[in-house]
Amino acid sequence: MKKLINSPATVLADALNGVAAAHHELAVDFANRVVSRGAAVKQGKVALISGGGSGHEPLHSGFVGLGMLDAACAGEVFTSPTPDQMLAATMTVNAGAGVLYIVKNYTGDVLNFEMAAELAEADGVQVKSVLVADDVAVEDSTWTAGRRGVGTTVLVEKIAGAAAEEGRDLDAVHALATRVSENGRSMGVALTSATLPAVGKPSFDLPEDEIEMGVGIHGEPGRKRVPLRPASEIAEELVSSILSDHDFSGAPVIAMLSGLGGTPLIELYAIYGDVAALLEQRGITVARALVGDYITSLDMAGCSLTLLRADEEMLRLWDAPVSTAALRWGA
Amino acid sequence: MKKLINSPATVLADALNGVAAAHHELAVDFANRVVSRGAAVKQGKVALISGGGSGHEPLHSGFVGLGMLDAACAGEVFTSPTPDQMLAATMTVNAGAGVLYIVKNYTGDVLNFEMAAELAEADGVQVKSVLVADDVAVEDSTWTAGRRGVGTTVLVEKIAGAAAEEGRDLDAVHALATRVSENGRSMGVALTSATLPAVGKPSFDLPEDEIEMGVGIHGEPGRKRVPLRPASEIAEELVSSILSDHDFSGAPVIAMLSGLGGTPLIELYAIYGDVAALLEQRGITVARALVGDYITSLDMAGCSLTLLRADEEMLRLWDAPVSTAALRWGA
Amino acid sequence: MLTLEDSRLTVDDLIAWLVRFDEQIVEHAERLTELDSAIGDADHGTNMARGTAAVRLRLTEARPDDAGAVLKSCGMTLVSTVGGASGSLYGTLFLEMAKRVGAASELDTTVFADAFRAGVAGVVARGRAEPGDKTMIDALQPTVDALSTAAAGGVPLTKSLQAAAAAAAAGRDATIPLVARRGRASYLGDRSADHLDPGATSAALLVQSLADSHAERVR
Amino acid sequence: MLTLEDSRLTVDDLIAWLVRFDEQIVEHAERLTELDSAIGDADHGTNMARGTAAVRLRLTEARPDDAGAVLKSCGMTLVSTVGGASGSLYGTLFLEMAKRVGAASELDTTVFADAFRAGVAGVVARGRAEPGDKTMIDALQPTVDALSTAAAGGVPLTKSLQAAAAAAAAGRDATIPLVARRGRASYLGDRSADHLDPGATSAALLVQSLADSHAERVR
Ligand SMILES: Nc1ncnc2c1ncn2[C@@H]1O[C@H](COP(=O)(O)OP(=O)(O)O)[C@@H](O)[C@H]1O
Ligand SMILES: Nc1ncnc2c1ncn2[C@@H]1O[C@H](COP(=O)(O)OP(=O)(O)O)[C@@H](O)[C@H]1O
Ligand SMILES: [Mg+2]
Ligand SMILES: [Mg+2]
Ligand SMILES: [Mg+2]
Ligand SMILES: [Mg+2]
Repeated sequence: MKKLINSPATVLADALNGVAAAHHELAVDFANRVVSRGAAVKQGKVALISGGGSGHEPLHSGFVGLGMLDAACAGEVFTSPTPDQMLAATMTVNAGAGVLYIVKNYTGDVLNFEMAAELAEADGVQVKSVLVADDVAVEDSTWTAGRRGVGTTVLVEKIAGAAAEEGRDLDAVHALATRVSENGRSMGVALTSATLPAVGKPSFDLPEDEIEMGVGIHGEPGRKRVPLRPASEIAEELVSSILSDHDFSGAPVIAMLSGLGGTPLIELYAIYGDVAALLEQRGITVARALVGDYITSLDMAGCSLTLLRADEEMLRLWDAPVSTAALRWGA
Repeated sequence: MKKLINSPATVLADALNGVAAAHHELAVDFANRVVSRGAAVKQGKVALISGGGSGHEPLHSGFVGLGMLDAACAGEVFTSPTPDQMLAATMTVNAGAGVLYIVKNYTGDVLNFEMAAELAEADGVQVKSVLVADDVAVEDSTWTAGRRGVGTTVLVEKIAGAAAEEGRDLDAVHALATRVSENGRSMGVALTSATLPAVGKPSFDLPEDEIEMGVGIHGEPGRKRVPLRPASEIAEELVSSILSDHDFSGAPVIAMLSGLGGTPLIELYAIYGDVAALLEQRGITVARALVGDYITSLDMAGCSLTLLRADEEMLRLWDAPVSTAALRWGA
Repeated sequence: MLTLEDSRLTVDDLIAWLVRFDEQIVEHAERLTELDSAIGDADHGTNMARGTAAVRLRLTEARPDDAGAVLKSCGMTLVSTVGGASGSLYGTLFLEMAKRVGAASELDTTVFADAFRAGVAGVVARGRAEPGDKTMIDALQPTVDALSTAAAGGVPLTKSLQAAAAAAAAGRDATIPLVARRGRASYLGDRSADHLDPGATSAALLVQSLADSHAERVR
Repeated sequence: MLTLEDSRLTVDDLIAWLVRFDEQIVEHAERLTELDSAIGDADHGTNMARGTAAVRLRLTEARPDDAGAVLKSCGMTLVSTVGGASGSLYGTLFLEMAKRVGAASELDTTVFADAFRAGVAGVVARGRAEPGDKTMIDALQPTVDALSTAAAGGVPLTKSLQAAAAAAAAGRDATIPLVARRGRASYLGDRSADHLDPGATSAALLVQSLADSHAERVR
């Protein structure tokens, strides 16, 4: 395993050090592994907190700042953070108007955020949670843990963050976040496996001529393993899987094509060209697009596509100023 | 070779397609492989053009926009663009106040930009060039091609871009760009080799337990091959190589820690923490920091560190609004 | 070593259990992670080892005064150090047990069986898994049943715990053919079959650790 | 095949040369890229192949009227399609040759030797490399010298070109021990020694292509 780390045991602490060193505008609570805005909380603003296992950077700490999250809790690599971390974050950023937890749908995240909400409410803080479960690669069923939460999380954080910044109340921000979550869909493809620092070898074997369609962001196996193929055919599979799952017609769409960590930008643009062409062919209007590393899976090569069926309000909030380490405009 | 591309022959065209699709605010001249600002040229503004081989994205097309470049010429992968491309870019963005070429010091880039300048001047356009040759891994000598141009290029593009936006004339922008270029130093380290699409296999063999210190961005071998080591020791080598080459004391420093394409953000932050600590130990003040993929080498794993000995004017221009695909703030 | 009475678990017995559990987790961490890499995200061993080491450290630094305090300290520590699904679930197991035993200084078979039942009920309430969903519940529920049967039959504690460990192991092995319906493995659908569940495996270690540590102490 | 007079290069001879050069580059592209991957950036074969294919296409689509036009078309095409160091340098070689021969329709040994000298002088002026710097100059300069000697000695063209090709090949081989002082290989310092220079290798192919294509045409 070749990584720019000091040791598997310290990778998270080391990365938080780097975040603190690079971004003086952020506050890093090393004991609780919470990254929050350095500026004083704005009284009366709904606070947004997200978090999850590490290894998906810039998610979530890269999205802390004006117009997006108030705090992010970093778990160990691919492991949900704990309720104490979430509670510490809650106490740090609560500004009296309640707190929204943005939770990716993994059992660990769900349970830990649930415990945190119970603890926070016992301490008199009003908490609501929005669950993101947008991965179309997974069958949706009430008999299972449901779908994984992936790329739509970034869009929820941005749009709900802008709404909170405008001064909307917890119910309104929660309702909007839920609407975004319900209208976003994602699907990923892996060309290689990720290697967890603590494991030291790839989580799964993927032969030189095969790819994993519908992979999760923790190296969870996908829908199927298929022979390596041109970007246009991969794009076709991603696009059609998403479009057959939700109606994206007649509305402005926000598209995000995220790298998984080990794939360079030139390839992301190469496949995005095909994605855009396919969407256009099917009469779908991409109103806003993001191409880059936004939700990753350590050093995995591959990408994920996220589409959000947006509306004018979401677009306006999307365009609102944001100033975070990984997403910045208008501010 | 596993890449999200359609074929080695089309990778550049495919990527340009994606850039055009994702960034409607940019204009893409597919025939000439020139990416320029979509907005009409601002008469009287000095125009900035850069370019180079592809495979280093977001360099250069990701830096086209308000406050930075006016146009970028994309060569084939790792191959300098040609004079016609540069001439086409020149004619597209020239606004009557002259054009600055920002050239990384590689023979191919230097010669092709030289030919372009001759052609442009024959057509009555005033051209000046600034050469970036900041890679301390390479011995500097007038008897060789000199040092490679790497990360400082990004800083020259940002700072000179802001100066041009302020309305300074070609001589002033050129003088400033030269000052930035002369005060920047970089050094890189590779954990793995890049794989060129047209070659299909890694450019060099790097055993599982060795790294290449001082590698170039085209997979040029570095200073030495050493055993894999913790991030802190790699940081020490990068920092001390740079500091022993130029005086960074007593001035504000702009630091950029760029991934090489195959290394995820969590690792970049992990090593940046060590870099920042080392700089602080040596009394060097990092006034601004960038951590992420800014100048890459296809899918190579590793990073490069760039330090610029700045001054108040450079910092002010650094902070000026910029709105490009890969660098965006204040606008 | 003292020969202790084989009818109740003292504070030291509970601590010995959790120390043994840590040893077992350390010994099997790589295997647990391997199991998790097949149908999960390759962190179960690392997660558990981080947690049990913290539990052990906490309990040996300052010995709690009563059984409830041991279990609560363990539960809180697991919740705040393990993370993931298993952290909140194992944490809940111990926190619910602690609630049930309160300030008792010793637990007899009946009280322990009852507390364990409450703990597992807490895990079910939190995780919403049923037996057969291919989770730790598949090892924990048989443990509850074995303990209750033993308590009702007046079986000595050592034997009760051995029966419980055997039941947990059988429950663990029975997860192999199952298709996961909870947790990360459920994303795999049918492909989750033919694999041992990592959480059921660590749960079997938990029960075996108690049976073994207690057997050693009364020997 | 016509038997042509062995004293001059016609427009068709020049075109045949460049077609042959393209064939040779295609055949050796992988090898050129391999050489470049050892001391450069692994693109010389790809670069040259892109360029010579374009030259061939352009020349066969519309046959230029005179020697200068052939050489100019070739030079412009190489400049605008090859990129990298070799694009501007090979481009310059042909553009400078074109300037020298102007609208001539045929080139005898002396004129060709003189034009080639001018071309190589252009390459030196642009690239600032000297013989011994481990570049294409190391194959091109011996070619100039061999052609001049042959022209002065009145050697028939075929033989002159064969002597030139042999000189280019020797110059190419002589790059092996050299330490590069120009181009990308210079970044390697001493480690550039013990490798054949890719540009010198393609330059030797250029001269060999002329010798061979001409020998075939007069045969
Ligand atoms: N809803 C649930 N109820 C009970 N046990 C569960 C549930 N979800 C997961 N588990 C258990 O947790 C184990 C995985 O734990 P771990 O790998 O540490 O957490 P994560 O799945 O968050 O990575 C599974 O093998 C399973 O036994
Ligand atoms: N300054 C120079 N003068 C003459 N030839 C040069 C010079 N620099 C490089 N070359 C030649 O160019 C060859 C490399 O060409 P190529 O790989 O196509 O371009 P690049 O080095 O830009 O990738 C070298 O092997 C060398 O022979
Ligand atoms: Mg996990
Ligand atoms: Mg090149
Ligand atoms: Mg797991
Ligand atoms: Mg080359």
